[in-house]
Amino acid sequence: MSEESKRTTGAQSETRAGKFGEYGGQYVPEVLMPAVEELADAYERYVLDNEDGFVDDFRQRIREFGGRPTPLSHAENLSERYGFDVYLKREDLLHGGAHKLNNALGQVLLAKYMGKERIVAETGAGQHGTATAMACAYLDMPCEIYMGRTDVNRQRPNVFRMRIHDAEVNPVDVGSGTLKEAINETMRDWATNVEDTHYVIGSVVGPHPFPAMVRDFQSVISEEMREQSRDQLGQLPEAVVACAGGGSNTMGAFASFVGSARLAGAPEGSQEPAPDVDLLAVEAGGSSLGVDKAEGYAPNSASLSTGTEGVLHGARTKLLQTEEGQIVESHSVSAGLDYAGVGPELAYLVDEGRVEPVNVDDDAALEAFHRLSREEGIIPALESSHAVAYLEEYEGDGPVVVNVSGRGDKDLDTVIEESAARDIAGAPTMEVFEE
Amino acid sequence: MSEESKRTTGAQSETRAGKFGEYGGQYVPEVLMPAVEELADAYERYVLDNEDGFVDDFRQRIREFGGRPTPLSHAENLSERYGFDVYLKREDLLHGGAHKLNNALGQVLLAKYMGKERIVAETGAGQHGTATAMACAYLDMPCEIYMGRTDVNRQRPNVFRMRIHDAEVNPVDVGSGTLKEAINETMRDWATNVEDTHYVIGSVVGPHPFPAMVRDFQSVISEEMREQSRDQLGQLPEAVVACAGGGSNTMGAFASFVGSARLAGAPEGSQEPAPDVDLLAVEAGGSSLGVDKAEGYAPNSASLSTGTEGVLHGARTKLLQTEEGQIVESHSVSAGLDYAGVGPELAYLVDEGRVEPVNVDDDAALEAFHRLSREEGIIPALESSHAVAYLEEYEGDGPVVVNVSGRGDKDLDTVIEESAARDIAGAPTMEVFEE
Amino acid sequence: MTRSEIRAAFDDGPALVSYVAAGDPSADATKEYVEALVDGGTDVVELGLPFSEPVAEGTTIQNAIKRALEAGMTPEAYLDLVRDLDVDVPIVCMTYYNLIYQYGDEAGPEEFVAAAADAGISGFVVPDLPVNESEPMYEACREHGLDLIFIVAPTTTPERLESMLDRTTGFVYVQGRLGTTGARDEVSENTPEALERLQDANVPKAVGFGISSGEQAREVVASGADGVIVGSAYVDIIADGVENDLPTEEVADRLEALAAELKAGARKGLPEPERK
Amino acid sequence: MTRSEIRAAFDDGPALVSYVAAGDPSADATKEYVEALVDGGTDVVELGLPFSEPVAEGTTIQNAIKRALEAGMTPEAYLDLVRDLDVDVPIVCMTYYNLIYQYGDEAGPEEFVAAAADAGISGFVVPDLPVNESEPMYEACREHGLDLIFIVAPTTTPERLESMLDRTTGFVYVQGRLGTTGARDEVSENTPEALERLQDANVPKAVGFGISSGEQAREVVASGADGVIVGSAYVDIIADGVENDLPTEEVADRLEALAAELKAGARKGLPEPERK
Ligand SMILES: Cc1ncc(COP(=O)(O)O)c(C=O)c1O
Ligand SMILES: Cc1ncc(COP(=O)(O)O)c(C=O)c1O
Repeated sequence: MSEESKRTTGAQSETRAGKFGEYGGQYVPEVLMPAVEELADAYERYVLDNEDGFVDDFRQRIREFGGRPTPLSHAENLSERYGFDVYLKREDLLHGGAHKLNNALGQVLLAKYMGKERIVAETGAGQHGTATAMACAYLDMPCEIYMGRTDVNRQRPNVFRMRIHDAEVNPVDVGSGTLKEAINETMRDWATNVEDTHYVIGSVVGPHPFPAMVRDFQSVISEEMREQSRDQLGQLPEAVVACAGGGSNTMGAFASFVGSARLAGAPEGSQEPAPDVDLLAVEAGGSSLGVDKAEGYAPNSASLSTGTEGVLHGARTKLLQTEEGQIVESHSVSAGLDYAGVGPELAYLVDEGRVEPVNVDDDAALEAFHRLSREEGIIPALESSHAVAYLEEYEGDGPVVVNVSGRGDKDLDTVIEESAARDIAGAPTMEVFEE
Repeated sequence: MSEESKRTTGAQSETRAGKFGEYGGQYVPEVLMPAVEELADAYERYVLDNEDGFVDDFRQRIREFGGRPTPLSHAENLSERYGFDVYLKREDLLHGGAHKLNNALGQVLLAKYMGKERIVAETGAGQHGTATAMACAYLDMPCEIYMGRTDVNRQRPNVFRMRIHDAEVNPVDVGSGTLKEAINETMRDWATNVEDTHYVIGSVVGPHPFPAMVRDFQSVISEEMREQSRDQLGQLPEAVVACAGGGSNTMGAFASFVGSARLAGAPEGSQEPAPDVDLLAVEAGGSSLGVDKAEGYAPNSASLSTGTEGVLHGARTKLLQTEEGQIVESHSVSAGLDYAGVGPELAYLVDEGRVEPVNVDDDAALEAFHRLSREEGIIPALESSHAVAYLEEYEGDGPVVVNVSGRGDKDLDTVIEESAARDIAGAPTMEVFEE
Repeated sequence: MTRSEIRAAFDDGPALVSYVAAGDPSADATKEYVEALVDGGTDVVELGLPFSEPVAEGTTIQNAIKRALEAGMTPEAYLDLVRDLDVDVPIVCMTYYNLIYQYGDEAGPEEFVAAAADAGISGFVVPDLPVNESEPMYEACREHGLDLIFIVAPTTTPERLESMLDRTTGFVYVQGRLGTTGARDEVSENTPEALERLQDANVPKAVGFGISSGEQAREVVASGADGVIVGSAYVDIIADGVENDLPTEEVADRLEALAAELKAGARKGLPEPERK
Repeated sequence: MTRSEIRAAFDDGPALVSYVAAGDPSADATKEYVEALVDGGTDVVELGLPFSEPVAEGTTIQNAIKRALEAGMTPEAYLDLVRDLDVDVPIVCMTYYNLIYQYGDEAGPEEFVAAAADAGISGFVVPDLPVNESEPMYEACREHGLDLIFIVAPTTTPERLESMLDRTTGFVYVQGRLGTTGARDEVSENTPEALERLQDANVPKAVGFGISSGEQAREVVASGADGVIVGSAYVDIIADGVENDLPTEEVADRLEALAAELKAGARKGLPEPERK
């Protein structure tokens, strides 16, 4: 592609509107383009410029309904284990049990401001679907969630939750019946109902303005991290560690340090770049790295570490794909990280050297799940367990802030089963049931 | 019993140390009395007088680990429905998903200050056991939880959570294998290991100082309610509504308004009696009121409304019992309310007319579960659903604060099953699974 | 009987205090069992009135209580049973406070204590009524001439001990170990120590919690006890009878034999010169 | 062929643009099907290169793509198939941008466009490449003399329409309705309106999305279209063949017959005097 002139838009990584270097863009069917443009316009007006007090409204609701700020907890036992101070950013305490609500509430509220009358969203493990259903119930918006048939069957509690919040759940029967297919199907619904419908995408992926907008809604995480670090640590952390699936908790945890957060109303200085803070994006190493090109299968979801540039779901980014460009099935023990793409801004920040991509495998994540539960009394989501696991390899002096993007109640069955099958160190026995 | 002179100890309802009028006391085996006295002493020194900065430590930990303050959310859609303002105190957002951690963390921390080396606790539905296991993992204390065999089998996810936090779970095989038996068995363990062990009781029940101490740890709820009411409502609420099982979330929500909260370090004025605020304790009406004396069975758990005075689990209080004094099996669709006793202070406050006991039945609670989930995007615990249900009957002008004592994720299976069996209005279909 | 009778039961060398739960597995059986225990040498009968929440009991007695409740034992039936007993040793009622408190028309211990006295009960052991809460019960017992027997635990502080001894008549129930009732194979190491701190008390001291054999009874008496209290070891025999559907008589014989063994053991615990 | 050839295909009365997915259910079958479609009167072949994430397609074509991928269709095999086709109508490659972008050693559209031109492709339809992102693709097409065909949607704004028409050669793909591809029973009410706003464009206008019968083709042409684009209706026939294991020839015959019906219908849509 021809060299493009880099224009600064105020954000550090958005080199021109909708682009992060060569990443990003708006690769969607024409039928959606006007909606995407309308949304980009609404994003600028409401989210960046606080038109009609939108951001004030969002900030108040995410505080009073969502429970922000989430605490920054000192992990005393882990700190002792590692010899450096570990702090946990507690997105597991956000309403719904994960960082997902920051984005879902932001987008559903924005859709209301835009006069939309219906919400659609995709979901994989069900976390984003649940958060969206929750926000829609709260804001009184009709809501339909697409979810692969396989996921519907293996994530029943989240399906229950969505239904209990009165969202329609539409099982997607094609393909492997997981996240990728759900996204495709939601795009199709949006293309059909684009005039009155807003598509609440679940991570910093998709066409512009989604990656920037989702980042901004999630940037409340790092905005708080900075303030809390100042108050509790007396300094900025040496490093921030977050898991990366699509990358929304990741960008949420990094944005203020990168200097790319643009949500209106941030405390002074909190959106200035903080180049001394190391930013570590922990991907799912699955069972091993690389892509089986012949089989079109990747036993991991490490698109930042091992993916190649390509176009998927509306944006140019790093992808797990065959040499020909077919998207492969990714794999991780953690459903929420199991995605072949990643947010374009992260891809850019990795190329620029600002974010370091690392990964831990399934077993290490399971061990970390048990370690945090046992030593700190916090059951992390399997996604977040990847970030926690990376502490075992971290070599700095701290303090380190780990983003605990969600709670692991949803993962209990999987963890118990997988821990037994893999003989994971530190997993408790469950013989209490043997009677 | 002979009339006793009422001595004021600073609290409004504690008429002499350990007594609320004629309720309360210390009806425990002699082997436990020294421990109970030691605890009463520690309670006065640490909790009331902040010795060694205990309360500062507690307050910091419940904030940074637990996620306090929990928000007070304006329920816009319910307010519209009822024509008065409804606010929800969001204990569902506390770490662990219920108010239980306030108490568990307080007691485990106190045990540490007291030099105890081992924690035991009973649990029914598993909420208190989970909170205790969590607090023990965090504070690095060995922990054993007693749980009836029936409850172990029907509350598997909570058993998993306790085990994941590295607590031992001891199934109790006697009797009906539920909460009552678990309490009895924990008392026995305590009686055996009383020298190095602290028993973390799960509600405002048991011998003095438990009712007062648990109330004080939970009083952070009403302390915050008062501050948040001032900031968000500009006034105190007309009424505070909370469900009552043992009554810990209830006393937590009422204590500051009663004027009986005594936790050190409260903001000025926040422990002064506020006699204008109506306090409504919503009990589980089950399927109908009353006690089947012949069968020794109560189809409800409405001990405040319908119970009679007696002695159970260390305290004199209101009980569901036969005329002879045998404790009956209570019943509620909500496991956490399913207890034949209630905290002695509540019994006293009801007799004094300060707290009004009301009740709603199983069906009304299930309907409220769906209503709050659908209209406000918050899935309440079935226990809390009782408090929410009472809004349908409330006749004042508001504003009303409802204590949402916990989240309902744990209740999804029960609610779906029961809603289908009873044909509950407003319950969603689950046909998404029918393929 | 009067309270002096409980105390008097200790006059004649080391006393055997034997517990069974009333109504386990039926009132009729209990009558036979109690009589057998007395035949075996029991000096004081401790007859349990079953309460639904027996927090001070171990599994053995919990199960006994469950059987008794299922068989329909009630406070009224209990009093009938007591009236019906054909024994000439004092009978102590062991139960939990709520049953005492609820009995009759008015809340409080007064009515049950009166009824119990009338039926022939000589005293009470109420495990969940520590001395601090015992005032009304103590008064009622005094009024009706009954002993209120307190349990002294290994954890009991000197101050508590003093206030208990102030109110003690009949005998002192020395809890031999931490925890709950239940038969054990060995006598607690702490028994001598527990007895030692009671040496100035001028009431008989009986040790319970875990004693199940003549040898243990001997040891306990050798340590200075004036009596041994045995419960779970009998209840094990009754449970075995229920499980194997044994005739009441056979069970009664075994109970009598055990009582005799215990009584003999207790006697052996006395220093030679004192044995009778 | 050159781009004028796509446009030229519209010169001769209303054009029939026929889509099938390459490799569904095999490359050999596709060859026969394409030839049958041309025999039936197809003026432009739109040959789908299957991509794993076909977001613009309805269920019918999604399933076709799945069959083609499972049968091993790849970009190389696609180009071989194109080279192999024995038809004298222009062939348009319909695919998603990532396959174009990945082809060859260097990222970017250049290499695939060159290879496609070499194999005999005359133009591209890339549903996920809106005009805003089309610069590099447009340049590559221009360099190799290929048409880049844009889709005009019902939602397309006047400004967007203008920038599309600026780059349009070959024909304009008029999306007849919101949503994705898929055969429908009725022509969208919005078709006349959609065509009206294109009346000043000096390129042919072909309408697609939902057309499945001669009658619908007539209606569309009567509304002012210069051509009709049909895909799912053919794919339904192919799917039926796969399901019922029909011989390739029989399927080909049915495709030819449908093409003929569509073509005849399209002609009937012309005002009488213009019919040939
Ligand atoms: C708790 C949690 N963390 C992380 C993720 C990964 O998403 P993202 O990388 O967009 O934060 C998910 C997705 O479901 C999640 O549920
Ligand atoms: C969420 C919740 N609310 C209420 C209760 C009832 O307990 P309490 O009355 O002590 O608050 C429980 C008990 O498990 C509970 O889990």
